[in-house]
Amino acid sequence: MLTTLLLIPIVTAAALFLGFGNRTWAKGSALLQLALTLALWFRYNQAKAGYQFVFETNPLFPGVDLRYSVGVDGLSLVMLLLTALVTVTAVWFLPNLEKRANLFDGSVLLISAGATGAFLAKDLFFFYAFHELALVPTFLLIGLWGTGERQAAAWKITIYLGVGSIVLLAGLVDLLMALPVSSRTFDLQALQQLGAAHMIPAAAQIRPWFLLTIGFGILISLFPFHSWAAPAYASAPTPVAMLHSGVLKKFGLYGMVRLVLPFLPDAFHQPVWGSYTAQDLLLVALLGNILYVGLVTISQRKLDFMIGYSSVMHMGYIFLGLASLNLAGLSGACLLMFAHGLSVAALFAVSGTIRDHEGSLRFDRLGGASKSVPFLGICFAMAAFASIGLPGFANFASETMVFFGGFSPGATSFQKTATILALWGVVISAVYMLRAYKAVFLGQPTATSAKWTDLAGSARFALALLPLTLLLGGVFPRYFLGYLKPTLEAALR
Amino acid sequence: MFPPISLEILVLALGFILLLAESFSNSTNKRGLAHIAIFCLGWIFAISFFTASAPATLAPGSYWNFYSGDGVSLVFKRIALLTTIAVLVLALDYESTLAKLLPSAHKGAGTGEFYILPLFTCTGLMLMASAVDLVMAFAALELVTISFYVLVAYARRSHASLEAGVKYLILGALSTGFIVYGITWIFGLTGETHFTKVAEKLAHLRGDDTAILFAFLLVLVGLGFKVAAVPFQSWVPDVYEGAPTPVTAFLSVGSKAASFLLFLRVLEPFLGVESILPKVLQVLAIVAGATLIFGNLAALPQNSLKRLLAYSSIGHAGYLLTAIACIGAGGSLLLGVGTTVGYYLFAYMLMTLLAFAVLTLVSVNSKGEEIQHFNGLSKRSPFLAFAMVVAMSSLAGVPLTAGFYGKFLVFAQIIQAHQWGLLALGVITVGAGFYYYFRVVAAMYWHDPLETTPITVAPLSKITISLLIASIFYFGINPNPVLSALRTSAPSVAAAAH
Amino acid sequence: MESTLPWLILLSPLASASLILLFAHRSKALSVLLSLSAVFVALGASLLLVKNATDVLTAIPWIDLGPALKLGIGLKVDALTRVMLLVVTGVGTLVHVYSTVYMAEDEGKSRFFGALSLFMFSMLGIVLADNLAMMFIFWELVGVSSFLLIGHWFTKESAAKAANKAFLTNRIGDFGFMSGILLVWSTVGTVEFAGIQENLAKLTANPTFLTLAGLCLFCGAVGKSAQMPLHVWLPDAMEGPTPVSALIHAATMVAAGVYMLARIFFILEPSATALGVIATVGAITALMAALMATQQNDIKRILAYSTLSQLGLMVAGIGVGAWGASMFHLFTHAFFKALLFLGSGAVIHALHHEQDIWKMGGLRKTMPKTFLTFAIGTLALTGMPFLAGFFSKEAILLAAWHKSMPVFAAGLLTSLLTAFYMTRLVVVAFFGHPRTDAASHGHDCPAGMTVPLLILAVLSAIAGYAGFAEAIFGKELFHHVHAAAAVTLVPALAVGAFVLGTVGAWMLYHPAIKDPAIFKDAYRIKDPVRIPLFANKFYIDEIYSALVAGTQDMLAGFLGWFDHFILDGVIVRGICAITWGAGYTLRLLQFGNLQGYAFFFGAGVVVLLYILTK
Amino acid sequence: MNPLTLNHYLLASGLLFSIGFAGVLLRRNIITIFMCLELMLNAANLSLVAFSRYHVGADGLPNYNAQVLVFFIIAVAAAEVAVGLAIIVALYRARQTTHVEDLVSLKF
Repeated sequence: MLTTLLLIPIVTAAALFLGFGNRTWAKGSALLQLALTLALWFRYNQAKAGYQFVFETNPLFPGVDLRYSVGVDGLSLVMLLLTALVTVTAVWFLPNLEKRANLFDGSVLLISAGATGAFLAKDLFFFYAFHELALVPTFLLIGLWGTGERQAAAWKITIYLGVGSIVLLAGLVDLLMALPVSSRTFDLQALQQLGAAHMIPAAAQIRPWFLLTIGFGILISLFPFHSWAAPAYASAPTPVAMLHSGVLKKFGLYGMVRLVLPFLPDAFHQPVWGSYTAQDLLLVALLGNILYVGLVTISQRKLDFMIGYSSVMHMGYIFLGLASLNLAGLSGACLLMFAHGLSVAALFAVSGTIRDHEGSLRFDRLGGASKSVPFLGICFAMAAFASIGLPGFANFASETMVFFGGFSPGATSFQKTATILALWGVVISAVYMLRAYKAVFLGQPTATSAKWTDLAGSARFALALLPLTLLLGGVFPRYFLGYLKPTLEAALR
Repeated sequence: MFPPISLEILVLALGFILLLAESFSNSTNKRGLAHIAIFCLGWIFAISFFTASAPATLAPGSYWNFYSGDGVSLVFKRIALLTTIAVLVLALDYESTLAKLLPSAHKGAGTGEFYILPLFTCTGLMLMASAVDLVMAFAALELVTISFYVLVAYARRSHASLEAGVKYLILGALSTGFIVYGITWIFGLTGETHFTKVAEKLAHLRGDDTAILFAFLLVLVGLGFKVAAVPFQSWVPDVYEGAPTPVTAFLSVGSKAASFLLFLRVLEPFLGVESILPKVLQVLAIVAGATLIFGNLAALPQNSLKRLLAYSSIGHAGYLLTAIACIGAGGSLLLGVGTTVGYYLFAYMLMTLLAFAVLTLVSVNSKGEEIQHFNGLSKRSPFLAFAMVVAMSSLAGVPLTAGFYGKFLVFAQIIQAHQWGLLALGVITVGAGFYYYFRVVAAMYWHDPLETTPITVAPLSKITISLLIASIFYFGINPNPVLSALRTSAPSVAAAAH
Repeated sequence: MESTLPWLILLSPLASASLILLFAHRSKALSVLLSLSAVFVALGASLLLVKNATDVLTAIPWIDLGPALKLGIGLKVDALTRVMLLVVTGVGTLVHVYSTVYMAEDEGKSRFFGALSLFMFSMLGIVLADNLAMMFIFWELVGVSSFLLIGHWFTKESAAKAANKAFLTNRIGDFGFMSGILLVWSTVGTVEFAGIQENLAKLTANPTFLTLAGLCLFCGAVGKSAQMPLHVWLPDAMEGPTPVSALIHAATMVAAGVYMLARIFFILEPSATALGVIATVGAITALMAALMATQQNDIKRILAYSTLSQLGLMVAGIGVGAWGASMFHLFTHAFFKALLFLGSGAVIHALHHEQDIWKMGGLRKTMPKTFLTFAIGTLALTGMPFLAGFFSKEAILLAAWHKSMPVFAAGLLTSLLTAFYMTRLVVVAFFGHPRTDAASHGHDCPAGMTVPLLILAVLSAIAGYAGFAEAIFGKELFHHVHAAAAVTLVPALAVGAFVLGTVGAWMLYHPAIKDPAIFKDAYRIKDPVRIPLFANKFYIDEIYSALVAGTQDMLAGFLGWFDHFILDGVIVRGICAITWGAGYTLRLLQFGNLQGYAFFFGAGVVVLLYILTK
Repeated sequence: MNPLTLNHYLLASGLLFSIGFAGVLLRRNIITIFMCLELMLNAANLSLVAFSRYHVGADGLPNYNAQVLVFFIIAVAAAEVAVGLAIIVALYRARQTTHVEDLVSLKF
């Protein structure tokens, strides 16, 4: 069943590459993917933690337990839902190309497939492999159909992520090496149990911790490894920006939750510099994301860059949740992955549409769009308010959990200080988001913006899907937490 | 079940038969020869699965004690056979270009040997894979080298080809000199030529290590030349660029693979000597690091794809040497060094052959082997473009392609040996690799073609290319067949690893 | 029944809001209908609750992570809540009715009513919240609904600016609020008022911490109730439609801060420092705002500043410990301030959006009903004896008299100034003769607008009487109001201030508007008193914008440059360039000469030999 | 008394080897360079023979393995020369030169 979910986009992509089918096939596959994911979602048994719907082959690697094995638990299920939702919207925002449209559509589906595979994988190797597989189509799409300095951006993201994933690979191997030969395995579930059993002495945890954190950090654009993100998203074609910033980027965080937390819990408390622990180091880095990048975001003068940087900034909150090392913070982080994915995807969808109308996204060229395109205005407003943490949207619920997590009893004073500082980021993000909203949608309509045409037909539903899901998550976070809680508790044990 | 040696005999016989046929037949079209050769090699490849592995015995007077038909050698024989087949296919595509570069009255004349000589090379490669005696090793090595001299310089009208030939000739002979001298010293130290005996003797040798180190150095130099290790790599770019493309492919795959196996076998006795082990490993690490850096960084500014592949082959040699340099660290995460090298070479064969296959077709169809000749290939022939994407991704080490497992195993070795310096180099060079391999992808998809004539691919080549793509993906997901084949008796070097 | 009523109150506006957003946004009539019915339902339910005077507590979990974190959506109805419920739904209803007429021709009518319903929902949420987290949620939501309503005419640059300003200023306050919540939670382990009250000991154990927490929470009130120094957004908020100003920026939302302080008073009480700060902030706000009000010419702005100063008074009341009195003043103030705003709305409506009082005049004759109600409102505000304002203000002053003289003095001065500027407003706007032709044909507005005025006028008259108030407040709460022992001097002084202010203004301005010069060139303002410092609001806006530009924007600009040119440009690209350059140099070794290669060969041998044998 | 020890032979062969290598480095004519390479091979041969002479087995006979290898080397050298000269001739036909300085069209 899970394999089918994975095969849907791959097969469709293959068909498109071979020249069969057209845009409707892509849409069909996206919808099918969503339908299947929802089926999983409802058939999943929340009560018991651990993987379900597991499918495994024989070992592929003599002597080592490496096999194609897929399965879902609460966390991966949430991520899969995110993937499916964003994919649907992304497919509906595919640009109209006269030449080689199939190549475009297929590659987009491949990216989605890569994300799906990474979240499905119950095996460390495939978990890693699928993510990196998505690199190639991203490279092609950005360089071929991007805007602005697209080729430079494509190079930057590819090499940056390539290096990141090789560091990550080193970290993964180092992690395995830290284990006694007998218990070396690639099976995530087995690994998690080993982690719970504290197989690795605290002192030996710090090196793999660094390798993994840097590796994942690069993929998540953790400060100071963030400079690839904004330009790439700014110049990427809309669906790619949506999928990458919304879904693929979450892979790194997913990995942190899957591996680093359950596996190297003691590393966080290892002193790395004077009396400062690894956790403090991480906190400093994520404050870099929130405050430094936040201010950088304020200084942006173009909508796409602004959104790109903002998505980098919000990674900081997710890391804050991770760094809190407790259930509240972690649940917040995981829910925030979901929420941020949806909101940023919606923002990119709107900004992409505006780019198609206007050509430029410079704030001083735009204004008063709500007059001519009220629907876009509403969607943008909802997504923007969601991303700055307005109650009622999932982002707020998760950020609340993150902050409470950062302040929970047992938190170090350093951690509490960091949390308060991070709290100020909420003000920062409000500043840039409102400025952007005002610059684009409020004020006197410009000559051109008065002539724009609003979204119509099915695209409206595709776009509205995202903010509505966000509302659902904001009003009933318990519903999602029901899926997450058992898994995360297991991860923390 | 057939004895392993039967493979060599069959190929050799095939070679002679075709040679005779070629010289006595008066048809000007030699393509038939190639087709026959490919067909027969295919059968021989099939036979290779019905050969009983027969490791060399040291029983006094046993005739085959210089020849070991162990599992690993069998794998390498298959690599050799497949490479040869692929090279012949390439040669067929290349014919039109080659014919122009031959001083011949009518088209196709003089191309015959071009299809036949690879068979002899193949024999040499297979023998190298099995050689466990210095004499045998030397003979096989020279068989390969000399036939390559001819092949490299085959296009007699092309200055490049000739220049490459001469360079390869002189430097090859130079390395031969060093190898021979090294062998001399080994013999002088031990009075033996069989690796196992040499190992025993060396292990119990008392006195000054300098002589042993000297002997080791000489062999390292000689074989380092064959596997393109810095600082003995300098011939590679020029020769690769000058040689006819199929020959380049053959050089970079066949010769490298066999030489590496031989390298491992020769290395083993020296690893047995405790007193010099640290020094040996240190030198290996230095050479490996230098090779990594040189190969991968010098590839960055290349514009000629052929030359780029040359540098990249140096880079891959770097990864392999790195793995070898990490021998000695006890306890293997994933299989031994021998298996790592074996699998890496197998994957390397697949992706390099694929790359060269595409390169051949493109160069034949667009008068050049620069990267810019790949511009807009996705428009001219989506199939070839896709094939190239697969090849390049695999070379760059993208997961789910065969190349990735290779990199994975190498990094495993590095970390296991705690060679953090090499790890850093590895990370840098992989990053660089992403750049120069993806440049080709970028050219094919981002840019507009120089000429828009679509490229037609002959059915045989199409089949070969498709098979290569398929196997790259297959082994990228499930490396088990190769790995277990190698493991059945991984070269005792792997054993030396713990 | 009791447990469902609060939910009914809370959710009916939400229902109407979402229905309008989803379906009815095309048909104005339908939206109005939905919104009205929702607010009437809420009003009815609230009246029922007030009537039975029963306390209700009902909650559902929102986030539930077991022991790690539990946050609920809980509704708590007690005396305090009932007062606020009545104020919010009551004034809300009247404003809804008023708006149906006021916004009749507006193209964004359904959007307006949608937002209005959203506001009702959020405001009622604050009122009903049984825990800090939930209060914060709705705290933010009123913020956004006020953003939407201020920016209702979003094509007007100034409106959009004002909306952003309001939201951002509130965000800064909320930053403090959230920090306060976290501080409390981290010690007490719960955010429910009841829970905190039980474990108060944990907090009081550490006085400084307690003070810190209290002040952080107070920040929220500072933002929402527009206290110094975060008061700047309120006057600009007048860009919104007048009914909005009446409902949100006079009667209810801005009072939320005071309500919140009253709710958490038990946290503040143990810390004298916190109370002191609160009292000071309140007093300063009251005084400065009053001073600013004396020099404004825009009718709505005058009212806005007066709102500021009244809120300051209430906060000061909390500061001196008389939270009951403050609630009482909040209660009365809601009515007469709403009345004043709606009255000014009527004027503006009649004069086709003329807001400058100097361009009015003589409205006493042209719009008598409006004048009458407006006058009542004014007198109630300025503290005319036996009108609502008098009692409530006097209650606060009384408490201050006992607690701290400076606050009392400030309060007294404030009420004097209040009397002054309100009389000025009335005299200039309503007396004399029309000074512009717009003013000359002013007229009373249709019933839809005047009826609410009349109702509010009545309320403003009677709301102060003990009997009435007690009926609503209920005994125990009202007993707080007059906790302080009565001192005869205080009311005397209050009356004195009122008389002085009123008479002074009359003396100054009644002649002034007769001054022929004003007729000759009506547009040159002949204000007998001219104090630029007050007219320019102490230049605080200018200072702030300079501050923001100087710190945040400059820093952002610099970091943006740094990120792009140093971090990305120099470092990242630099590394790439170095690698590439290295490659370029290395490949120069392949210079093609055979013997050169042979030489490398030999050199390599020598080097390796050296390494091996050294 | 036997004036000649193994070391003398080794010295001689070492000299031969070095001379050959020096020739490769210094001479400009490819033919000459090729000759020097042959010289290096012969250096190996010399030492091999010497070694075989001094590695006397239990039966008192020299170790003939080395001499076998010598024959191999000679044979290989012959083949090398055959092919090598052919290539050089072809080069001369095409380029009218046998000087290494002229072979620099392939570089970088």
